[in-house]
Amino acid sequence: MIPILSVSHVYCGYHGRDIIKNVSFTVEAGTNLCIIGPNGCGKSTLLKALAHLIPYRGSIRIGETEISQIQRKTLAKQVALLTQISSVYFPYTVYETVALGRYCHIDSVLPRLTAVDKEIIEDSLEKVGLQDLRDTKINQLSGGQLQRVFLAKTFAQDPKIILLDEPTNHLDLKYQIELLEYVSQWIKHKERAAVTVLHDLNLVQACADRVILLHQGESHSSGRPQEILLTDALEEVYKIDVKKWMTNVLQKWGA
Amino acid sequence: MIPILSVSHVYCGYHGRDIIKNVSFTVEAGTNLCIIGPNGCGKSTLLKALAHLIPYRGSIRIGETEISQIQRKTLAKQVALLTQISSVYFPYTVYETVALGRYCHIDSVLPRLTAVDKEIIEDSLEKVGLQDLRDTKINQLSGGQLQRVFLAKTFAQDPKIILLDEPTNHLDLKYQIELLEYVSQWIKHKERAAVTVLHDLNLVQACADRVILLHQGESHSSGRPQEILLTDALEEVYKIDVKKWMTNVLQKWGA
Amino acid sequence: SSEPTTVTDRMGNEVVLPEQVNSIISTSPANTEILVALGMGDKIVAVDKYSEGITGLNAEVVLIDFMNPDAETIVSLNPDIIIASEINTLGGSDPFAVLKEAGIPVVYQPLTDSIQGIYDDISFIAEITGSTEKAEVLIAGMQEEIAKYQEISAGITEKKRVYFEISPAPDLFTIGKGSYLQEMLEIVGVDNVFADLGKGTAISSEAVLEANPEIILTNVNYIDNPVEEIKSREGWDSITAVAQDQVYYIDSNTSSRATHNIVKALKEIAETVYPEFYE
Amino acid sequence: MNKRRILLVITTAITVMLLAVLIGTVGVTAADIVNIILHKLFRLPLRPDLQPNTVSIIWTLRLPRVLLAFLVGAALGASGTVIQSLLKNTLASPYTLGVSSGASFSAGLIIALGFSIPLLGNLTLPIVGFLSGLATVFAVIAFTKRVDKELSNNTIILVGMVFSLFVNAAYTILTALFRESLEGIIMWQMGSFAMRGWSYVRAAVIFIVIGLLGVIKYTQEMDLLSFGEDEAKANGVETDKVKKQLLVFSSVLTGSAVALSGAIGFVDLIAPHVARRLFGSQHIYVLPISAVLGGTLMIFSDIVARTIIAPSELPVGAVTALIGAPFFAYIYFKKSR
Amino acid sequence: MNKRRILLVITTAITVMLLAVLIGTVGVTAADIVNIILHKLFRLPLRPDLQPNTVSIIWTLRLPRVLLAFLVGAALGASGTVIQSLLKNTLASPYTLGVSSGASFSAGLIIALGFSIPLLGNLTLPIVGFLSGLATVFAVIAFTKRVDKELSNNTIILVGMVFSLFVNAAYTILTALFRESLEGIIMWQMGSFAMRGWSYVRAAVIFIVIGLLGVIKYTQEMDLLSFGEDEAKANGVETDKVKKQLLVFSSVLTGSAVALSGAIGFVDLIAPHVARRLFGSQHIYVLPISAVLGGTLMIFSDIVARTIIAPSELPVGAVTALIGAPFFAYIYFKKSR
Ligand SMILES: Nc1ncnc2c1ncn2[C@@H]1O[C@H](COP(=O)(O)OP(=O)(O)OP(=O)(O)O)[C@@H](O)[C@H]1O
Ligand SMILES: Nc1ncnc2c1ncn2[C@@H]1O[C@H](COP(=O)(O)OP(=O)(O)OP(=O)(O)O)[C@@H](O)[C@H]1O
Ligand SMILES: [Mg+2]
Ligand SMILES: [Mg+2]
Repeated sequence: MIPILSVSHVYCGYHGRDIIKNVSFTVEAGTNLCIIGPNGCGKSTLLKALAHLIPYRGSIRIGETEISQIQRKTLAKQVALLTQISSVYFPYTVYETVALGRYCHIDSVLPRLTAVDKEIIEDSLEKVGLQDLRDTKINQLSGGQLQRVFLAKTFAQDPKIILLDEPTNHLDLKYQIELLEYVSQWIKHKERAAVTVLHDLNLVQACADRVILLHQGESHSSGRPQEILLTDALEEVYKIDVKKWMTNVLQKWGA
Repeated sequence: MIPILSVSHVYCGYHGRDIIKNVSFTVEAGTNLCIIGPNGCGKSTLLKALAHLIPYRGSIRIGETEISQIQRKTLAKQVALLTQISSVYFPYTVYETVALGRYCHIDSVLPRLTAVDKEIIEDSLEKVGLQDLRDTKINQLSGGQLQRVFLAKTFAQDPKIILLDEPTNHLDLKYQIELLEYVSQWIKHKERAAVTVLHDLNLVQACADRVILLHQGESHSSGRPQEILLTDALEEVYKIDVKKWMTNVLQKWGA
Repeated sequence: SSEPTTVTDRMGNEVVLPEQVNSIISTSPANTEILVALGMGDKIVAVDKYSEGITGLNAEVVLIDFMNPDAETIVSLNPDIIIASEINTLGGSDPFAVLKEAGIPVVYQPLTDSIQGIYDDISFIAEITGSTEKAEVLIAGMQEEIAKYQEISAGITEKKRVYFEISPAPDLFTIGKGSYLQEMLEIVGVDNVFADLGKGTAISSEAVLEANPEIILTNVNYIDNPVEEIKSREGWDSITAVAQDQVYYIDSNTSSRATHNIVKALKEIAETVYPEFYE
Repeated sequence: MNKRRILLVITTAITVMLLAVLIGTVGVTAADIVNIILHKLFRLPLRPDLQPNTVSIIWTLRLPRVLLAFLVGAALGASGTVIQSLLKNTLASPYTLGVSSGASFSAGLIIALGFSIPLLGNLTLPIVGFLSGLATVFAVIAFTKRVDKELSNNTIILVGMVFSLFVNAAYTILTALFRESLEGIIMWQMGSFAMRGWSYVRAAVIFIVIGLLGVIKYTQEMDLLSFGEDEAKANGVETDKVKKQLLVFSSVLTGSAVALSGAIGFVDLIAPHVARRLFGSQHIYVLPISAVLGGTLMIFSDIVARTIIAPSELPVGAVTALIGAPFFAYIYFKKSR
Repeated sequence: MNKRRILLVITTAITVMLLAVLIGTVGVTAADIVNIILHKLFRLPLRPDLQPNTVSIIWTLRLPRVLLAFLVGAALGASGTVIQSLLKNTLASPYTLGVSSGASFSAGLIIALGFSIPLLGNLTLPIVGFLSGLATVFAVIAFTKRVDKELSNNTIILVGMVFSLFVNAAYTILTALFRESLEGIIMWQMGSFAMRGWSYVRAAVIFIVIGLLGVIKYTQEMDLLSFGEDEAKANGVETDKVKKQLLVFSSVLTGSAVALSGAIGFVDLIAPHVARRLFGSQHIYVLPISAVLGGTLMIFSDIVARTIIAPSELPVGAVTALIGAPFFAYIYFKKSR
């Protein structure tokens, strides 16, 4: 397969200090790449660079095009990002918020939604189970409900590549599972791919096609999930015996 | 054992609408009560009532005393709450932020820290692995680092009862495990207890002494972890076969 | 030599007068003009900045902005007395209280709104500066002049309807009853279209158009060409005065300062409005 | 429900506007007014019983006044909304960025020095005021850009505040030094629609329409920006460009309002809150509604300003707050009780 | 590092204060000043070559003036810090809550009507001004409480804004109606330390010390409140009580400052930012440092105000911003470049 996203020798960070150092990888269409790594290793920073929210050195290409050469509105049709921490200033309703995801597809200066737009919005709302809350103000939601609003907004953007920064935070078990299933199903469809940051390695097990383990801003190792999760890589980075802990806990279920 | 926290027939909510309806339970010293339930079922609302951040009807007692009768500063020595969503307005340093947890123990109007205070702060910083970042401004942290700052601040408060609203959000695996181990160890010591809201049922398996399953603001069922997690209760509330999903994943680790 | 005399100034403050008045500070142009007329010009050491240009002052007189005076300068000038004005006071409180603490007597003159008030101003200044005789002559001279105009105006039957402007567009201001200007207009037999309003009132353009005066007078001196400005106002061409080119400027200093010099303004107004009676 | 409310807002606006033309020192009937307008626009014959005075009053004084009041109010309402939601600060208004201090300073200078640029004549004051208001904002943007490439809100606010306080200080010193003109300057600043003829209305229409078009096209971007810069960028907003344009066009709006009628406050701060209260958060509603509400409040205030102590007038800037504050308190807190 | 900076700030403050006593129309030496002070305080003999004039100038005019300037500046700096961090808004200041409009309104009323309360004499204006400033804030708190039990920041800000605009409008109308007093009112509002004797200093010391003590005891609570109401409550802060007290005491500070010397701006908005820039976020540093910085800036501005165009003065309120703005720009953006 052709890579839909190619990242090569990327450096980026804040205030002139590099957080991400020399990271390279490719994402093929139809796959979900999971990025894992300890807190502060640079996962969110990397995603920000992929969405061109921060400047970077090196090359990040979608198909053949460097993302820094693409207009934001065009880029937004290709790449959507769910950020790790979101802020709410005005109390938009759930529907209004999700509808904003369609912005990059609307050509008129007025926010006029076409039938297609509306269908996609409905679809996104349904996927995260927010149909009943559509007219609720987003400042009156629970943590998980709000997270789902932003997820729906990201899906409504209908991009080729979806970047999810800890999407399962605040979600209850059902929505965690459904979300990852939806993402799996979503990427199978047409020319799409996902890059997902996750801390829950069970979820990684369940959804990743490939895994990159970041460590202090560098790519420690990468490969198929089993190659990363079942080797010593995790222990080297996290300094705990992950596998043992997992099997211990999971045995309690197996009773 | 004597209950350290007794909640009986509590109703509470927002703008005059009840979210939590007729919830009762007790927490014994030395135990960790986990509250689980779908998004929006009222977990955070319940914790807010337990910390007396919102008014409630019914009774919430610490030992013999109704919490609404206790001065906030006295209450803060007994109960600490980690909220689900935190906000940062001024860029305090990590150390300054954690030190604020000592407020309820400081009697002078000046923030003068005693040796004991300092020791406890150091201890809390160490527990969440933030010693090296002590002088970093909190607006320059990663999501997981920031979550750990607030965790350390909660621990620095050194209460009898610790209320943790999704404490493992944003944390990497290592800190998730360490945190829950620390909480387990912490509650064993002296007259202490924890009430923890978690979505990750594996973590619940690992750390809960008792579990309450909330459903639409009411207590659906409660008991020892196995009594809740391995019965049909989960399926009734979440409408998915949790156990099957878990064992599926397990197999991947067990390979 | 003798006991210090205490007077109560016209605003009710008790003031201990100095034995001799050899150096005076005046804080308003009206007071300055009166002082000069009473022969005190060479004793004035400092005046407010609006008094600049009044003839009869020393060349080296210090100009001070009395809305924002530097107290240290005032003290260091060693004045025997300060003749201040109500305009300097803020709400009954005594703005120059610290100067009194520093040993300088301060008297306040109230804002004058009648011709009688001008007489009283002159008399009081004369009293504290010891020039009562000169004051009597000055006042008598004024009364004589005024009587002259009253006599002539008694014979005017068709009184001209006049609008007297003291502040230009867009914030029109005029005068009415309770002001010495209104008294002056009455003396020369002018019918002020806004006579019933207070002594200084904002007025809307619509109201002037509706009143439709025959003559417009203005004593505005701080814009380039006040007469032309009035004539060029949109819509004002329907006013008789403008249509018939009856808009005139009246000297600002003589008409806006409450001093003996108002008789000059009186003359100017009378001759402008009723040229036929003063040939 | 939104539709009914929109209708209500528009009906109120039209009613107040009609009222404003009817009410004044000289009583006229609606028929008179129609007759005068037709006469002036299409040379239809004037009814003989209409005094030329009355015609002048209606056509030269009252009509342009009402239109100007509406335009200025609308400009302030709209630009207040833009700045408030752009900077995410309840207390922010175009004045925070120095538009009004810039305009006031140069207006003060003109009034104090009493000069006028021959070609501009009557419009010297508004045009120079407008340009200096705009210049101040450009200076703020340029300086912000220099110290903070991201053009972040907090920096804009701080720089704007410092610049505007600085220019305001210069203005204060001016008024202190040129005290003969103090009254004129202060009265100008208090705001008034008195004695502004058709030339002002023409100037207002041009600038305010440009300004309104400049901001109305970015309602979606404002929605997105309210979720944060990063979020907006990720959704396809060229935040830098959009922010700069919104700052500039809202300054055009406020700048022309201030230049034409003085530094009238209140509307810019309050109209957006009322509009949000009534119509939710979406800027496609909030922005135009703020404009209409601002215009309506301004006309209404002007009616009061010029009739309540007739034949004098009150400064309309003060009346706006005096009437608007209780109205605001009612709307805004009705439901919270 | 903090210690060195504290030392620097304090040394600067003392230096500026000494300079202020030395500089003026009449030149004196430090020795003269010491002699005069000792004479006045301890009845030590005066050197015979000292003119009684000079003694008057130093003791009755210059000393109280410098002290008053420092106290007022400190009050504004401290209360600005409190309100800004309490309401979490860069643009918030005690003026936002109506302190100054309340004070200005009643000051305007007194000036316009020209009355004075016999017992208070000279201090009628400051005392009534102070009380009305405070009354406005109490009204804001009471109304906020009525519509929003939580006393949430946004409601406080909105209510404060509306009240203060309302009162300000009343004040504007006053100035428009009593145009003879306009100059006096405006000049009062621009702020000045001229002609304020020891009676003002005594009043200032009492109220400003009370105010400072009232706010300084809540530095930890302010730290906690900056993380949000809920967070602060959970940590043991009686947020309601603390917020109310902080609002009241900071209004005491601003109220006395405004009452004693007019509505001087800038310091309240800028001192906190500079203090934060230099000393981080903890209020135990930020609050006192803001006060000292505010006081220092005020003395320095007053030196300029009274010397630059002697024998007249500039309004100190304007000078403050004129000097302070470039200073702020330098401090604040030095590092960002
Ligand atoms: N401030 C608020 N005002 C009104 N309703 C609210 C508010 N906060 C929460 N709610 C509503 O109360 C219900 C319970 O919210 P709560 O935050 O307690 O849920 P939760 O169980 O913690 O959910 P999550 O797992 O998503 O955190 C939700 O339906 C939510 O919409
Ligand atoms: N705005 C910022 N300014 C300066 N440094 C920052 C900023 N944001 C993050 N950092 C630093 O960059 C590093 C990487 O942060 P990043 O948010 O990418 O981590 P992460 O891998 O996403 O961690 P987490 O799992 O906690 O979300 C951290 O050490 C953090 O302290
Ligand atoms: Mg992250
Ligand atoms: Mg929750």
